[in-house]
Amino acid sequence: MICVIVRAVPDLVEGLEIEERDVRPYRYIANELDEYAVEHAVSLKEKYNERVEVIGIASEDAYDEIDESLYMAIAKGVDKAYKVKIPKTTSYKIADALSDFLKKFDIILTGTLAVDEFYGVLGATIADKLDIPYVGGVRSIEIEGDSVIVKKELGGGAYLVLKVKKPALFGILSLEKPPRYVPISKLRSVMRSAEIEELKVKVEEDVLDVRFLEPPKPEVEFIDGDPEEVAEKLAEIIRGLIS
Amino acid sequence: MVEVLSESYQNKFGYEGLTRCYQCGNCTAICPVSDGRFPRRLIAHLRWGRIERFDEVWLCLQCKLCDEFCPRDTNPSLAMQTLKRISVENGSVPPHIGEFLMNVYRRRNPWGHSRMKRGEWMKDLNVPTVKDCEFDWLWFVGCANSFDSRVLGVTEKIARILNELEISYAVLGRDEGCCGNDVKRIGEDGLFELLMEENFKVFKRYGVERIITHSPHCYNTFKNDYNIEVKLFLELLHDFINDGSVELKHEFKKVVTYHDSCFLGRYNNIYELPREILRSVPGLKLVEMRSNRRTSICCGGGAGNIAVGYQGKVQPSILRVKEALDVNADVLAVACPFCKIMLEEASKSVNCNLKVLDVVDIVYHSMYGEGL
Amino acid sequence: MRVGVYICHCGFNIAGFLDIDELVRYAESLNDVVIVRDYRFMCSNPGQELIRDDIEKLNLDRVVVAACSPNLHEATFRRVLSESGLNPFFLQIANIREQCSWVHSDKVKATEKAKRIIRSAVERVKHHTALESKRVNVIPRVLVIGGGIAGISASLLIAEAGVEVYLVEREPTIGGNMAKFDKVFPTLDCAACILTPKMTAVKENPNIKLYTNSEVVEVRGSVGNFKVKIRVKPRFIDEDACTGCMECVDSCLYYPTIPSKFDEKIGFRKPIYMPFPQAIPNTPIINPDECLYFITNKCPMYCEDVCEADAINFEQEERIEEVEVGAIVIATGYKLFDPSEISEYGYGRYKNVFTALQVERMLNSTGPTGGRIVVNGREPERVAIVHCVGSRDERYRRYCSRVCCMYSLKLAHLIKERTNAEVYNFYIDMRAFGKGYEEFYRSVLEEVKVVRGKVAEITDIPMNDDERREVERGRVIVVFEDTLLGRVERIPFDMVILSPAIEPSDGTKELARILKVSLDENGFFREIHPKLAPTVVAPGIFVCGCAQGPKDIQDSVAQAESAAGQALSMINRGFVELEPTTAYVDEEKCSGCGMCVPVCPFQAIEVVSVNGHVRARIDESLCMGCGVCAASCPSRAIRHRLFESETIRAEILSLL
Amino acid sequence: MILVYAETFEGKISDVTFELLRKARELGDEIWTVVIGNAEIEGLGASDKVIHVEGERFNNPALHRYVLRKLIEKYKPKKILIGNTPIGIDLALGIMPTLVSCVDLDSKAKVVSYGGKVFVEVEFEGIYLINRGSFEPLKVDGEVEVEKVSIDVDKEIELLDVIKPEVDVDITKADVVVGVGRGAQNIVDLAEDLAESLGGVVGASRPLVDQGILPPSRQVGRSGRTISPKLYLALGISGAMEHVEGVKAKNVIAINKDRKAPIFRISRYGVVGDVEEIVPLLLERLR
Repeated sequence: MICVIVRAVPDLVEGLEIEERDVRPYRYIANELDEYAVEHAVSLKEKYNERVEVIGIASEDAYDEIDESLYMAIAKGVDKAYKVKIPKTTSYKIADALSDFLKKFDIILTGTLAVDEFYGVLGATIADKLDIPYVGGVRSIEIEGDSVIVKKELGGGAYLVLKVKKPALFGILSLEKPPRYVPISKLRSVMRSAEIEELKVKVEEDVLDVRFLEPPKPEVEFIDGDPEEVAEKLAEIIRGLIS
Repeated sequence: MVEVLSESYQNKFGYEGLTRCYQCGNCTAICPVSDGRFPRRLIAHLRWGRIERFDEVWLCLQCKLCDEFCPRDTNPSLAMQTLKRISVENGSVPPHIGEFLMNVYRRRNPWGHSRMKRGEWMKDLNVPTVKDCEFDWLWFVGCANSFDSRVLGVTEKIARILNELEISYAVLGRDEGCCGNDVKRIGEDGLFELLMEENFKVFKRYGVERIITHSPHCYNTFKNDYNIEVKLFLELLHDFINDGSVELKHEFKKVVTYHDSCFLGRYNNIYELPREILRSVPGLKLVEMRSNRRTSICCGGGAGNIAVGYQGKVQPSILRVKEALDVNADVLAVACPFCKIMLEEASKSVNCNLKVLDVVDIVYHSMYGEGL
Repeated sequence: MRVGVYICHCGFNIAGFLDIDELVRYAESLNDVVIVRDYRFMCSNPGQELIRDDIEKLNLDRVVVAACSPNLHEATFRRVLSESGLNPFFLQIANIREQCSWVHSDKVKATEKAKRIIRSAVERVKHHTALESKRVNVIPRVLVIGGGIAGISASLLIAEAGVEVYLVEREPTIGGNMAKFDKVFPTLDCAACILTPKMTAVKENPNIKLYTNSEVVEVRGSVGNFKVKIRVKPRFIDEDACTGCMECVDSCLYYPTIPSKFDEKIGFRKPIYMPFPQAIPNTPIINPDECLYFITNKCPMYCEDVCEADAINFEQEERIEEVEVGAIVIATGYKLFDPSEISEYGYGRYKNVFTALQVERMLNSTGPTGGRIVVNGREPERVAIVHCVGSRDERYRRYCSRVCCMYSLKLAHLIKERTNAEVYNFYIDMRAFGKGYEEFYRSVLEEVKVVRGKVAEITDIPMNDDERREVERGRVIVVFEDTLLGRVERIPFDMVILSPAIEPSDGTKELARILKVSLDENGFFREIHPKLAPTVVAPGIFVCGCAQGPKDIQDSVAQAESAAGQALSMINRGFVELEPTTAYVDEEKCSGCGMCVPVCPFQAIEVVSVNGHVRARIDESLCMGCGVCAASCPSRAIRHRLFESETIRAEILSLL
Repeated sequence: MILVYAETFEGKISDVTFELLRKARELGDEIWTVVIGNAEIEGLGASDKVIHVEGERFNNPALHRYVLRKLIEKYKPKKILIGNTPIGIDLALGIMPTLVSCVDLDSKAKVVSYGGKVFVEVEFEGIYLINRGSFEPLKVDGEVEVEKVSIDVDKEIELLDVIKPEVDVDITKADVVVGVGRGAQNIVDLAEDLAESLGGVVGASRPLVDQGILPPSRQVGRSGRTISPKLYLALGISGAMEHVEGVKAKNVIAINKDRKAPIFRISRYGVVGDVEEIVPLLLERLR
């Protein structure tokens, strides 16, 4: 049985308001890598006839907005969707709270990282909590008996091929082919008929002492002079940047 | 792999032209992006209910040129739309189309820009919004005109002209959605309905009864799918030029050729309006390209291809630019933001001095002697 | 009243769908019905015998046959009644086939409908009164309109039977389009060699009165008795005096710069001209719109000077001749669809795009090029022949023009014969259906390239620069998909020949109006029955050749002779029987208002004085029973036999 | 004590390790560098001690997190510095807090988050996953004490294969990309030379690909590839949105005739001038 963890994260396209102690998103959206994980899970279902469940994690503000993504997952073929409301907290507390629920799955997938995640890595943390193997940066998954064969990206076009004994948790980084498209009519009919079960789990609050800042805006620095001079300066800069 | 369509599929999608097709190949021969047998063979397959290569259908730009040449009223473009609908229903759309659809679904524009930023273009322009005034006309700006840097200039000029003419209008700003024209051409009817419902809700909320728009894409769907009163900005401009409210004072001494947008031309039979406007610009010499009016070729931006550019081997935009060069035009005039985006890009690719301008750019120049 | 109802199974056509037993039971329950019978084929002899027996034994005085459309067997059953001593008009046909069993999908509902149809027929027939048919004598002369191969064939056959023929031709010569051809398929006979003897025979036959340069302008009357007005336009040369020496044409100072219609505008002529050397009548003609004498009045008139026969007569005027005939044969032929309508084919824009007829003229030894194929002064190296130009095309002409495949192949063969060109034929479907056609097609396949695919575009603009070099100097590029290979190609040609659709000749609509006959959806004359009466348009009016629809020469001739035969048959019998179902005037009620006069399409009504009162009078020999007058009469004074108000009322009430 | 994780690939220590050592040195504490698996221990002179966990089995980077966990339990370091790389990311642990996308750590750690839209300052002690390029590398040759440690890991993760990058140019993985646009279409050869001298590859804007000057695999942008090199040298590219969206380079240097060209908006350095003039001169100097 496979479980996918989908987190609601700030929709970065729509922008954020940065306050010193808080970041206020205008909208939430499912973490893109988590959606990739759904895609992998559905492929596994199609290929190996595995049951797939998905659990959505969302804060109070995003609690309704996560629904769409869960319905989308159902429309893609996921068998069952749950969701959990979480307070302001960290990956560690979430992992504590969910480990009980996740025990029964033998493959757990989630995005390698979430866009707003900087304190802890949820997948890795849960794996450690459950004491099962963890591999992040995964691009492809195959099931072979009681093991799973994954391809892990190393960057630069290099990959590791790993054989991992189930149960295990994988952080997904990419897809081999683009995600399937869910026709909106199908999505809407799923929204009318399917149900999302609310999971009653107590997640502890955990507030970090952090300051949020605007990133510095790089200003372009024009290099002036005659071509010879420009070339000279440029060469120097380039050497500096690539060394 | 042959996919067999059940009869119910064919019935469900209600495409009736098939039995008329006698496989003459006119559609294929005239299609600027055909690979040699598209779309004729697909129609033959569709007729049998067995499709060999479904993905071929995404070559189609829904430009309707084949319909114009079809001797049997088969409407191949409608057949392609039907096949696309089947593909969408099966969830098998090519990545670039999937991206387009998801962008429209999530962000209500083809490029996935922030919905919040839809009104950003009007920052310093004194454009009234539906929330702060009474208005006769809703100016539906459209996605391209709201977001794409290559046509934002046109949007600004339209705003200035509307203001100067004291038209009672307003825009929706952040509340504006996507009209869904190209979503419909792709065959994503579910999404189209969603957009239409949403737009109607917004129109109702602000008491919108009549729409002006510059984009032929919006114009087409409002007119033919929404059945709401809609006027092209160019129609307005044409009227004002005729009654003297708009004075075209400044000469534009250029050889101009006009590129017909599919959605103005073949979809709505508007061929002469932009030409008449251009002819009224002093100094301007209008010449016609080899394919013009009903036989005009597409810019390659229709049916969802505007988001990432046309993915076929043949770029119709480049063919079009070459046609314009063949008649020694200085300026390729367009009346559609999509055409402008695609053709400007193509003129860069061909590496020529052909300037791609919107009719609005030219009129604005002739009114104020600036803006080019 | 004693009504017999006869329900026909028509094999499975009716019985396979309607519940016959139910219908029988129902009919039996109707008032005044004394007998109901059903039978497999009521129109067969045993079926007819059933009715005859019953009339005799059961003393029936009204009969209802529930079967097919009255168009098919009303006459049959009327004869049955009349043979049994009953007035034939005591019959009513209940159409439960075309109007019921063939057109519905719900058997139960259809049976219910059939019941109503039968009931209304029964109610109606009870109101029928006895009517007597009238006879009209047939004038033993025939009008043939159109002097092409069809008109010529019809005229000759009739004239040879000793019957007088008026042959009216709009052009200055007879011969029609066939006279323009070089050779004909599939035999490759020389067209002139087989046509001109017939043309001469027309000229020489004393029974044929030939009107060329003339038009039919009015036709009154009806079958057996038509009064026809013919406008004879002046030729300005006396046909009887002229010897056909052509001195006048040679002497005319005008240069031959006027595009010749006969040469399809690729040849040129003077204002005085003979369309072609073997023209009949063999007399030149002067076009007053072009002749200097008429335009400026300052012409030295060399033509008059050189004419030894003194045939030139500038004083000739248009005249109207009236003739009376018993039958009319329409043979007005066809013209070619104008391919310049299809702008993407560039006809009229490109000098090397021609129509098939233009090429016929080029190939003809009497044509403008003396039989040589030349384009821009050179023999073409590559020639395209495009089939189906405008034919089978929803945008232009929907129908198949039937002869294009064959004449296109013929042209391909002739071009191969005369030049070294490479010839391509572009077709959609190759239709070689006639006797000897397939063999001809096969032989042509050996010499030309045949491509399946409709030409999409003909252009002189090359796709890219490489092509531009190749096609320079006056070539045009044909764009098409070879649908058998699934490949789009662009081939440059020196000459493109379009094979345009055949369409009704100019003035067909006007003639139909004059004759009060109808045209089909494509503008050709509509025959009474496409299978069983293909040459009959209306009583006494026959059609043949391409006026009825596109066809080749052999079919045109066959049809012409069929039309001639029909006309002769009528004349031979000497009379026609008229339907008594005409309109008549109740003089008591008529106010003489005259409303009915203009509405009658047959000019059968006039207002006359009867005993000092103004009254409408209907000439029943002219009345075709259309009923328009009855409907228009404000005082309901005009009534219609068999369609009396009471009859119709009874029929309608029984349906409600 | 600060633990620095030395990332290795095929027995060689990766560059990012030396960047971490620079920072570790600055922090002034004792530095232990951990090398796991068979590797050539080289250039680690900046550390006080090298812990080398040997074993054929540990050539599998996927097991390193379990080794590291045991080392933490054993040595209890205050800080652990790890490169934020595809291998490093797996080393985030449940037993010790991890800070991801860290770019600096002094009194407070600085983190780039929210897709680069927000900087976060946090007081932190634990595992730092530090972005590449945050610090100058510090590679010191010389003797260093190596302590071999043997550790047992019970997790069953088996390395089946290592797939090496294909020879074909992959612009998404290159550290340096020289982008050519319409303004540079006549000097594509020079751009190739320039890229070669910088150890990079040539990418292109859409018009050049459309013209067939370069294959589609080289296209940068929305309809092409997204690249994230250290340096993107944009030659004659105006910077249409289509293109710019595919550029996630850390540093962009643009050469363009038009001072208003949008490419300068994402550039760190800009040159207003003719590429055909400047590129040959630049190439001379870089060779």
